[in-house]
Amino acid sequence: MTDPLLRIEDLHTQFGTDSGTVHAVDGVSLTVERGEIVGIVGESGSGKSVTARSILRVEDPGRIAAGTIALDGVDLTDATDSTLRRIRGDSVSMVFQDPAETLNPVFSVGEQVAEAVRIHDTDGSQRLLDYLNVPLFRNRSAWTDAHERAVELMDQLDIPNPEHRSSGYPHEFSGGIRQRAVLAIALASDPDLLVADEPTTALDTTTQAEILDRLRTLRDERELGILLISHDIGVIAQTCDRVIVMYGGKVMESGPVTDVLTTPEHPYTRALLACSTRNVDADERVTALEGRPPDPLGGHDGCPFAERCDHVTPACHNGDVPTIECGENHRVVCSEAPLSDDSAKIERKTETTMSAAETQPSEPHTEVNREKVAPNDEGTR
Amino acid sequence: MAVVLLGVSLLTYGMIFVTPGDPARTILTQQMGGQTPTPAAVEQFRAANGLDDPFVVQYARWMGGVVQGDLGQSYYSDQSVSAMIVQRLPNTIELAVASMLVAVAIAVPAGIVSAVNPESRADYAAQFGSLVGVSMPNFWLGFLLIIVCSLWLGIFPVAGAGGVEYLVLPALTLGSGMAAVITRLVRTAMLDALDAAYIQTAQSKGLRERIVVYKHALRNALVPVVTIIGLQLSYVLNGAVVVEVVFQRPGLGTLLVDAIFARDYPIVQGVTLLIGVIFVVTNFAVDLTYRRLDPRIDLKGDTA
Amino acid sequence: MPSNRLTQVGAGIVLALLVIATFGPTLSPYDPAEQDLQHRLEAPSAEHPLGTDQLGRDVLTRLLHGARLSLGVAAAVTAVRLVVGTLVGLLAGYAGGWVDEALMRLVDTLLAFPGIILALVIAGILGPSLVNVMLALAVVGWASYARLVRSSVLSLREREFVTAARLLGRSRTHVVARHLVPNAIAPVVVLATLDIGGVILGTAGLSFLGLGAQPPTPEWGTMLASGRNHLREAWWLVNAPGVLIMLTVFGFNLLGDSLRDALSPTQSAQLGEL
Amino acid sequence: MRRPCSRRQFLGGLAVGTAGLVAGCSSSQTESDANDAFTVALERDPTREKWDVYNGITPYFTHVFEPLVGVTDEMQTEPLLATEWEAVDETTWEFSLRDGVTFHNGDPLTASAVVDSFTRVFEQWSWVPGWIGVEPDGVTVVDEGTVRFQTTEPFPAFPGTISHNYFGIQHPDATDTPVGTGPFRVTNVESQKSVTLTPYEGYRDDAERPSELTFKWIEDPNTRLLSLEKGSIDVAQTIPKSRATSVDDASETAIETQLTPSAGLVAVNLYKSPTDDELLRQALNWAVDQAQLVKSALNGIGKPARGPISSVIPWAVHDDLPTYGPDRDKARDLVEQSGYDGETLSILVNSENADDGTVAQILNGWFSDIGVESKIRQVDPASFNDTFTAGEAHLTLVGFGSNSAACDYLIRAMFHSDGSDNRKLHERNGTGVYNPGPEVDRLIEDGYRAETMAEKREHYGEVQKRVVNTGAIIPLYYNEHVLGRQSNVSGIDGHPIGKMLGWSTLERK
Repeated sequence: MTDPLLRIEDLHTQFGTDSGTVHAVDGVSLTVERGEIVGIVGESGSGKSVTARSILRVEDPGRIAAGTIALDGVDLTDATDSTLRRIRGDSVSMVFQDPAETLNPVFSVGEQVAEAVRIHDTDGSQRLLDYLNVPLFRNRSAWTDAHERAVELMDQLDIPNPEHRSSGYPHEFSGGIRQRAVLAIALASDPDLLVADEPTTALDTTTQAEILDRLRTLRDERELGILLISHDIGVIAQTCDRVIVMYGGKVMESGPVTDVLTTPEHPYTRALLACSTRNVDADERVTALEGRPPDPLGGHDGCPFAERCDHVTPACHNGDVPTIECGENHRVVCSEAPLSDDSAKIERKTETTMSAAETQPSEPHTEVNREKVAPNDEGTR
Repeated sequence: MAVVLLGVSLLTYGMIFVTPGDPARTILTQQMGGQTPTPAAVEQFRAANGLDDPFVVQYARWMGGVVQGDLGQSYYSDQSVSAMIVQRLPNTIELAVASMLVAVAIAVPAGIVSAVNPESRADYAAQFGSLVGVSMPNFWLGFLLIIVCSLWLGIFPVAGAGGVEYLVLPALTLGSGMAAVITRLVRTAMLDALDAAYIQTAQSKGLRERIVVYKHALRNALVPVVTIIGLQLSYVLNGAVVVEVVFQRPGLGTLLVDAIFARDYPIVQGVTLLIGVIFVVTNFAVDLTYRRLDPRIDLKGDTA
Repeated sequence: MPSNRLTQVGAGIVLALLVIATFGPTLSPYDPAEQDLQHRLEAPSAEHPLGTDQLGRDVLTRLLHGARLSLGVAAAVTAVRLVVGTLVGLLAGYAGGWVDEALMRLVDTLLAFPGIILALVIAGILGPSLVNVMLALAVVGWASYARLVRSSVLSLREREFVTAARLLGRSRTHVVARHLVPNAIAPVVVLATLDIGGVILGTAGLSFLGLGAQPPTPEWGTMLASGRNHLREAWWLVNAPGVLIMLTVFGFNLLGDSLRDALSPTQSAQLGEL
Repeated sequence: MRRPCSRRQFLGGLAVGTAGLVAGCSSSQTESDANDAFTVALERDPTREKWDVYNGITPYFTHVFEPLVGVTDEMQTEPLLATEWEAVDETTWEFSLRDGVTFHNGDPLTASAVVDSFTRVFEQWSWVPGWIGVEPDGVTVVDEGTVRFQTTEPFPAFPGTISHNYFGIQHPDATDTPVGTGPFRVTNVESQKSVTLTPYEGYRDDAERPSELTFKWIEDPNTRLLSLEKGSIDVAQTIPKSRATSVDDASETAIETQLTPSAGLVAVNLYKSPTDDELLRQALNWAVDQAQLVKSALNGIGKPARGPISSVIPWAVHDDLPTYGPDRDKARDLVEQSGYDGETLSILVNSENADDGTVAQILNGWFSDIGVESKIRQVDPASFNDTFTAGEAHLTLVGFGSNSAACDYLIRAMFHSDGSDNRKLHERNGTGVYNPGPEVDRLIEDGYRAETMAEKREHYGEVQKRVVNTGAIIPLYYNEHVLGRQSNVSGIDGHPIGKMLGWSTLERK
C-alpha cells in the first residue's frame, strides 16, 4: 500500500537540561493518511506536543535521538534546515493553541496571511528588505496579489467582510475569528498535512465546535491529513477518525476512535475516560487519578504508567511492554491486557458539553525555557 | 504640562536670586577687564537693568518678554538672547540627532546580537562594550577620539562645526554613552519578543530565520525602545555642554558655560528655560509616538 | 539579563574600590602632597608605578588617597539624594491629596531639567569647590528617588498587610516605618547603585569645566580634568584617573543591573519607567 | 604642506545605520589651500564684540583698525595714524594726522572720523574716561588734519594710553562690514566661528602680504593645540605651557615665545594678620625659588622675576632690585623671629588660569617646608576680583599686563592707595591690600607726572625697590606669551603685547 502521508517510527526526542536529559518522547510510532484526522490525547507532559513539534522542528524542539519521521515517504529526521524550511507552511502547516498570542500584535491580520501566501508563491527566495516592505525593495505587485489571495482565504474561512477587516489588528478580533485567521495562514499554501496543537483549548465551546467543524470540512474538501493534539477527550471523540493515547512519552493505546473510547483496553485510557466529566452523571463524583505523571528525566524501561496502574504486576516494571492487537488495528501496549470485561464497558455520552473545571491548563513547553523557568519545573504542574 | 512649564520658568528665574553676590558689580568688573567699578557705575547699572525691583516684578517683566519670544538682552554683547540662541540652536540639535543616531546604530544591533544568542561571547561583548561607553567621562573619551581618529588616522577634523565630518566624533562621544541603556532595553525587549508564541507561527510558516528576527521580533522590540530614546534627550543635553567645549561646537552648551562664568544672567536664564521647554515637549512627543507605534494602545492609553 | 558572571565582575570591582577607599592611604607608597620638582612628569617606572604629575607627586598615591574622597563624595551625594527623595516620596505617596499634587509638580519640574546643566548653573554661581559640586549634584538628583518611592508607596498602600496594620490601630508613622519603607527600599537601593556612577561622572564633568575640588586635593575628577593639559606627553596623567573612574562607574552599573534583575517584576517596572 | 584630508570611508564596518550619515571627508575645506593663505586660531571669539563699536569683530590681532599711536617692541610710542603730537599745555594734546591715508572704502581719513571713533568708545563703556583721563567732550577737531585732546589733569603718558587697540580709528558711517585703515580688510565674518581678511591694496606701503588671513575661534586650549597638530590651522594662540616642549620637539610644529609687559606675582595683604608682619613677608620671599618655579610650573616659559614690573617695560628696574636668593634656612629663622603663630595663610587663585593652580601648589609646598601653613582657595573669574579687593585673602596670585604703551596705570592700580586694587578698602577704612602707604603714593604721583623717561624711571624704580624690600609682593615671573605654529610657517612679527602680533610678513616655506 502506498506510503502514508505521515509516518513516525519509534521516535525518541530528548532535551539536554542542567539536571540530565529529558526523554520527552520515548519511542512513539504513528501514521496519518490523507483525508484522515488522527488525534493524540494525553495529560500534560505526556509528550504529545513535542511529538507534533518534532515533525517540523519548530522553536527549539530538542534533539531527535532516534526513530524516523517520513512525510510522503520522504525522511525528515536528518533533513537540512533549508529543506525543512521549504516544507514548513508548504506541505505541513501548524496551528497553535492561543490565538491571542499566535498572531503578531503589531502587524495587521491581512499582512500576516498575505505573508504566508507570498512565502510559497515565489521560488523560495525571501529577501529581507522585500518582506520588511522597505519602499525601494518592496515587490509591489507580488504583495497586492498576496493580499487579494489572503482576503479570499479569510472569506473561505467565513471571516465576516474580509476586505475591510484584513487591515485590522489581531486585538480587534474575537478569539474565534483570530483562530480562523491562523487557519487561513496555515492553509495559505494548500498543505497536505495540518498539525493542530490544542487549537480549541482557549476558545469557548460554541467557537470550538465551529473550528472543529471547519477541520472536518477541510478534511473532506481538501483530502487534508490532520494531526490533532488535545488533552480533551470530548474534542478528540467529536473530531478524530483515529486516536492515539500517550503517557510518559510512550503510546499506550491507539486505534479507531469508536473502539478505543468505547472499549478502552489500556488501564490508563480507562482512567482517562473515567475522570472526564462527559462520561459521568451530574450527581456522580468525578474520579480523579492519584499520583503524578512520571519524571521524564533519564527515561525508564517498562510501562511508565506502572506506579499509578491498578492492574500493575512486576512484569510491568521492566523489560519492553508487549503491543497486543485487540481489534481491527486497535493496539494496546500493556502486559496485562486484555483486561477483564467488568471495568471495560463505559458508556460514552454523545453530547459534547465540557465543564470549565475539566479544561486542563495549557501544556507547558517541555523544552527548557530561557532563564525565567527553573529546569525541572515542568513536572510539577 | 503647562504647570511643569511654569515651574521650569520659575525655577530658572529664581535660581539667580538665591545665589550670593551682587550681579551688577560682578558684571561691571568683568566688563572692565578686572578693574573695580565705581559705586555710581554699579548703581547706574542696577537701575538700567531694573535689578532693584522686587522679584515678582522682574519675573513678570521677564515672562512678559518670554511669551513674545524675547528672552531679554545679554549684558556683554548687544545681541538679544533669543538671537544668540537661534544662532546656536542648530548646532546643538544637529549634535543631539547625530548622537542619537549613533547610539541607536550601536545599540540596536548590539541588543539584537546579544538577544539572538544569549549567554554567548557576543552577548557579553555587546553588554560589556555598551557599558564601557556609558562609564567613560565623555570629555576624556572625546580627547582620546580626537587623538586616535583625527591625529593618528587623520580621517576627521579635530574640532569646529560644519559638514557631516565635523559631526562624527562628537556624536560618537555622546552617542556611545547613550548606547548602554538602549542596548540593555533592546536586549530585554528582543528576548521577550523571541519567546512569544507568534514567533512559532512565523517559523511554522516557513519564514527565513532572518525575517523572523528582523521583522516579527524586532518590530515588537522597537516599541519600548522609542520611548527610551525620547528620555535619552536629557542625557544628550547634559553631555552636549562638555562635548561642545571639547569639540569647539558653538552650541547652547558653550553659550551656557561662558554665560555662567561671565555671570551673564539673561543668557543663563534664557538657555536653561529653553532646555527645560525642549525637554518637556519631547517627553510629550515621545508619548504620542509610543501610541502610534503600538496599535494595541488606543489614544485612551489603556493597553488591550 | 547579564548572567551571574557579569554580576560577580561588578561586585568584585565595587569590593576592590571599597578596600582601596578604606586602606588606600596606608597602602600608598608616598605622601600625596609631597612635591619633587626634579622628577616632574616621569613616565611609569618601578618606584612610580603610575608615573609622577606636573609637580613630581606620585600619581598612584594620589589616586589611592583620592579613592576615599571621590567615592566619599559620590556616596554622600547619593545618600543625600536618597534620603531627601525617599522622604518626599513617602510624604507624597502617603499623604496624597494636594500635598502629593504639589510635590509631584515640583518633582516633574526638577526632572524636566537635565541634571548636569542645573548643577552647572548652581556650582558656577557658587564658585568652584567640592562642597559646591556636591550641593549642586544633590539638589538636582533627588527627584527621581522621590518619584520611585512614591509609586512604590502607592502600589503598597492598597496591599492588605498595610490596611490590616491600620485596622489594628497602628499609628501612621508605625505603618510607614514598619511596612512601607522596608518594601520600598529595595528598588531605591538599586537606583542608588545605578546613580552613583552618574554622580562620579557628573563630578568629573564639572571639574572639567573648572568647578571641581580645590588644589591640591587629589579628587579623581579634578585629576582627570587637570591631566588633560598633558594629554600627549604625560599620557598616564589623564588616562590613569580616567580608567579608574571608568572602572568604578562600570562596576556600579553592573552591580546595579544585576540587583535590578533580582527585584520583583513590579518593582523593576517602576524602576524601568524612570 | 598641510596633510590633505584622506579619502578613506569612515569605519566601513560600523553598523549600517551610520553609513548614510558619513560621506568621505569633504574636500571643500574652509581654508583655501593656496600657499599664502593662513589660519590663526584665537582663544576668544573674534566675532562677538559690540556691534556698534568695530562692527562686531575684535579690534585685537586683526590689524583692520589702526590707533593714532603705535607701540614699538621696546614698549615706546611711535607714529602710526598720527605722524606727530605735542603737548600744547599741561592738559592739552594736539595730534596731526598722516595724510594720504584712506579707509578701506576709499574715503580719506579725517579728524572728524577720529573724534567719531572716540565718541563710540565713550558711549559704549562708561569707565573709559577715567582710564584715559579725557572726558567724552574732550576730543575736538582743530582742522581736518589735526585732533585736540583735553585731559582732566596733567598726564604725560597720554599718547601711550591711546595706543590701545580699543582706540583703533573706524569709518564714521554705520557699515555692515567693519571699515578701518589697517593693512587688512574684512571679506567675511562667520558669527561665532571666524573672521576672514584679505590685504588692503590702498594701504600706504605696498609690501608683500598673505593673500588671505582667517582668524578662527577655538576656545579650549587642548582642542586648539590638537587642531595645530592635525595641520588644519597654521598658528595657535596661547597653547598650554605644559605642552610647549613637546610641540617644539615635534617635527611638524614649533613654538614662538615673546616676553610680555605682564608679570606674575603674589600680592601680600599688608593689613591682615599675620601677613602684616614684615619679617614673615620677607621669610616667605626667602622661601621662593623663582628659577625653579618657572622651570617646573611654566615648563621654562617665562623669566624669573625680581620685582612686580616686567623687565620689558622701560621704567622697570629689574637689575638693581634687592634679591632674596632662595635660602630655606634663612626663611625658617625669619619665621621664628616673626610673630607667626602657626595660623593658616589663604592663597587666593583665579580658577580660569591652569598655571596659577600649579604655581599655588608649589608655593604651598615651599611654605610648609619653612613651617608656614597655607591653604589654596580657587575662585571663579567673575568673583575673583571682588574677593581680592575685599582683602579676604593673605596671599593672592595676580598677573597684571598692559595692552598699550602707557603702563603707568599698572603701578598705580597695584601700589597706589586709591589704585583699583586698594581703593575699596582704602576708602572704607584707610587701609587697602598691598599699598605700602602715603610715601609710595607720592612717588607714584611724581612718576605719573614725570616729563622724561629717566625721571619716571627714578620715581617708579624707588617704588619697586620699597615694595620688594617690605615684601608687599612676592615676585614670581615675567610672563612669556607662547604660540604654536606649523614648522614651515615663519615671519610672525613678534610684539611684547600679544594682541599686537603682526601677520603681514607671514610666509610658508
